[in-house]
Amino acid sequence: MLGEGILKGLAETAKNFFGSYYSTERLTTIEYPEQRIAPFESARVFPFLVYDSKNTGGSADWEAGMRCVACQICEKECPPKCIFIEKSTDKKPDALGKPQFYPAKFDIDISVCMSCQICVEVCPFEAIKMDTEFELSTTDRFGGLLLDRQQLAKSNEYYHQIHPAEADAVDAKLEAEKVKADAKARSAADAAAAKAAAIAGEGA
Amino acid sequence: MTPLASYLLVAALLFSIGLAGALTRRNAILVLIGIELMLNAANLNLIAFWRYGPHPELLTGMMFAIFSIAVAAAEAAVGLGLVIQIHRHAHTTDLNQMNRMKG
Amino acid sequence: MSFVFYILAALTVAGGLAAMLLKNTVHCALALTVAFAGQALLFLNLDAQFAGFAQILVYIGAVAILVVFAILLTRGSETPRDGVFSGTWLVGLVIAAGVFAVLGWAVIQSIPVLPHETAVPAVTVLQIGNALVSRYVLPLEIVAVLLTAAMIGAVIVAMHEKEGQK
Amino acid sequence: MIETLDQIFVLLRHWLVSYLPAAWQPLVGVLLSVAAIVCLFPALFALTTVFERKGLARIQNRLGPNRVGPFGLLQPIADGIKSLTKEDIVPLSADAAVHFLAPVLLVVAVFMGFAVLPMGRNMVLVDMDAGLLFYFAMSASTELSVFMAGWSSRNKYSLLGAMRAVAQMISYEVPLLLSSVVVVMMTGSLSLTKIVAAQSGFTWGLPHWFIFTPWGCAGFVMYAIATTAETNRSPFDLPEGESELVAGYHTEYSGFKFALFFLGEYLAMFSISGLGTTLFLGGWSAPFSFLTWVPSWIWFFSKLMLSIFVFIWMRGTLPRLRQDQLMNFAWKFVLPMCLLNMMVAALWRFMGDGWLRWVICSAILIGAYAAMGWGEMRRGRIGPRSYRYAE
Repeated sequence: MLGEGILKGLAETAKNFFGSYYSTERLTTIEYPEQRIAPFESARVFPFLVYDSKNTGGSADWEAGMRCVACQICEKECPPKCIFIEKSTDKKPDALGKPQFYPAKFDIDISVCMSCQICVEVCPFEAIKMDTEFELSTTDRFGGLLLDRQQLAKSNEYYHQIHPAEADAVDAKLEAEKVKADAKARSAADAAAAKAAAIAGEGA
Repeated sequence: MTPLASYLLVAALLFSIGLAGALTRRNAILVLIGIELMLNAANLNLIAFWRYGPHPELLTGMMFAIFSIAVAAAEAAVGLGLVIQIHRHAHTTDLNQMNRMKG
Repeated sequence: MSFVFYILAALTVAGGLAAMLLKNTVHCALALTVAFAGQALLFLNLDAQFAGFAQILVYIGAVAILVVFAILLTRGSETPRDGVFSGTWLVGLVIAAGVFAVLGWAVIQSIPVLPHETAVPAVTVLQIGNALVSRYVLPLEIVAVLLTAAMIGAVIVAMHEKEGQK
Repeated sequence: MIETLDQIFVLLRHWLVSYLPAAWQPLVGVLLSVAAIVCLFPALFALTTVFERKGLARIQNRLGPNRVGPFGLLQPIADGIKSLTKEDIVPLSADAAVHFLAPVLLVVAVFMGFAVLPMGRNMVLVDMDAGLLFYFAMSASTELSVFMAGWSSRNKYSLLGAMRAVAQMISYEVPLLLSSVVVVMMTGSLSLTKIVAAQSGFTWGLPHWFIFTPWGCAGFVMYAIATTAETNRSPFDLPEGESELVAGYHTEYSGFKFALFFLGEYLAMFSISGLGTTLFLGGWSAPFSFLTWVPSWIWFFSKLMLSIFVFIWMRGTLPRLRQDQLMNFAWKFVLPMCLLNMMVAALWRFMGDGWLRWVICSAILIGAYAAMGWGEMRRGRIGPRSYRYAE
């Protein structure tokens, strides 16, 4: 019959119209600033720098605990070239107690960053990770999103908060590396001691 | 109340304007517009005479005007159809250039 | 009352003049609608409601639109290079002026014998309708046939010829 | 008390006018009514825009505007301020005078139509003997302003949109008039107050509205189709089809002039719905005999808003037609049905009372409808669409 399809369509839209008032399944809109969805585990927005607060005795000294050693790999790999690093002239002991360079200056221009996560992939020190913070609006058009190392530095605990599983894996890896390094250092020390003893014995 | 003569003068003026347009314009459509104006002037006369006549309840002038409006609509439709057809044929609506009888 | 008449008459005549004098054809058509509207209002001023509304419906609603369509279909809105008036415009103007002079003279001469105003005729639409289907039924039928013929004729005249028939 | 409430606006006008000298009273009374219409319908337009947006959103399972004011009800005020403060751009090559006149004339012509609509008992601005003719004369003159808008913009999209709009309005004006003529045939009058009066009275608690007769029902359906096309509403909104014509004839309009076009479109919708209410739905009369105590103007406006709701509902449901489908539908389906409906109405008129005329008239209309639909479907002109590339 002519016009049947029109009636069917009208019935369907009427169902939607009335249904959206009581069925939350139909009305999937979330009114953003008031309501939020919990961030997903896999959310990645912009990079930040991780610092450990453990080896500084719990104090939140971001400068001392920073994992970054200013190797500048991320700066080289960054496709839009939004990272700027200036290497320090002196060395400081890192988490493993090894003297390392540290970034005297570490700037990321977030307005240029394209969230590709390559910097995270290439970092050998697990020092740069992706943040979930996306509400970055600022009134300063040029400098507002140019973050320096203090603004970028966030503690390992924060990292655990936003990406728990991944942070655990990273911690385990670092722990293993540390154990390995310790063992190596110990064996090296032992060997050195033995050698020293041998030399001493020989000398004696 | 305005005297009948004023209406007749306005109608005469409108008729002359239409006539002048129909005789002087080059565009065929504007010639048709002039003819429409002349028909309108006639309608105004008819209505004015109906209103001032001795027997307005007989509706003679009014009926004449209504039929004239209907005829004018038909005339416009056919006339403009002809103009469009001529334009399709000769690619012009300029009456001065439509001087050939050969197609 | 007379004041209203002068305004309406001026509107109508100005619309007519503009329709015949303007360069741009679409402007002419729009001026023509002003003339039609003025005329319709003059009809209302003459207590001819039905004729006035029919005038608006037919002329502004249909004829003006037809004219405008015809202008656009014939690319008439482009101003021609060699003027809008024909070479013999003076002759046309003289003839029109002569016609106006004769008509005006006739009207002015007949002022003494013209009928004067009468009471407002109480004409309802019902009366017009009754008259149309009783006293004027034959003209009505003829107009109906004429309109049908005109419609068919206009469609056939304006229709595209099929390529294969040529 | 109920009488007073029913006539409250009439009494208010009387009371306001009574302070003036007698010579001024008629003029000021008319001016007051005009002012009421000119204030009321734009306010209704403002409300309708927000309800339309919310309704469409609900149809699409969204929330709709809800930021400005409670439930987003102040949205039209924000929109109004925005369009008032926007820059009024006139294209360089546009015909400035015509470009300016088009929206003004459109709104004026649309407003004129309200003059003859009876919005309640004794609530009509001019009770004209040829009211319906006046209404159609005014609605016919809106076409020219649409053309003026499209042509004066000097933009091919505007011109195309205007030509489409004018062609569509001309084609659908024929069914619109023919579907209204049946009502005139039955009441024998062009006066809208008389048409409403002819539909007063109740049988078994049900009103004598024309929609409850076979010819009235068919006429109403035809009228609804024709009005949708006449006001360029979806699914007949191809004059302003955004996907192909940007926005049709008002592409080159901005700021307040655009708002005027918007206003004109909605006012046309109100007035033509009001006319449909008057012609087929009994105007201001109550739908049941036990509800006659409710003021008449409430009935008129609720019927008006109901038809606006149907307009919105259809907009949320139906996809846009193609130009050839539109024209075919007008000339090959709606027009023949309207002509048939006129004949059925004449048959009804001369068959006298009784159940026989109900059966015969309904059978003719339903039979013609079914036969026409069956024939068109068999020839494959209408029906489910097949897609060459999808699926």
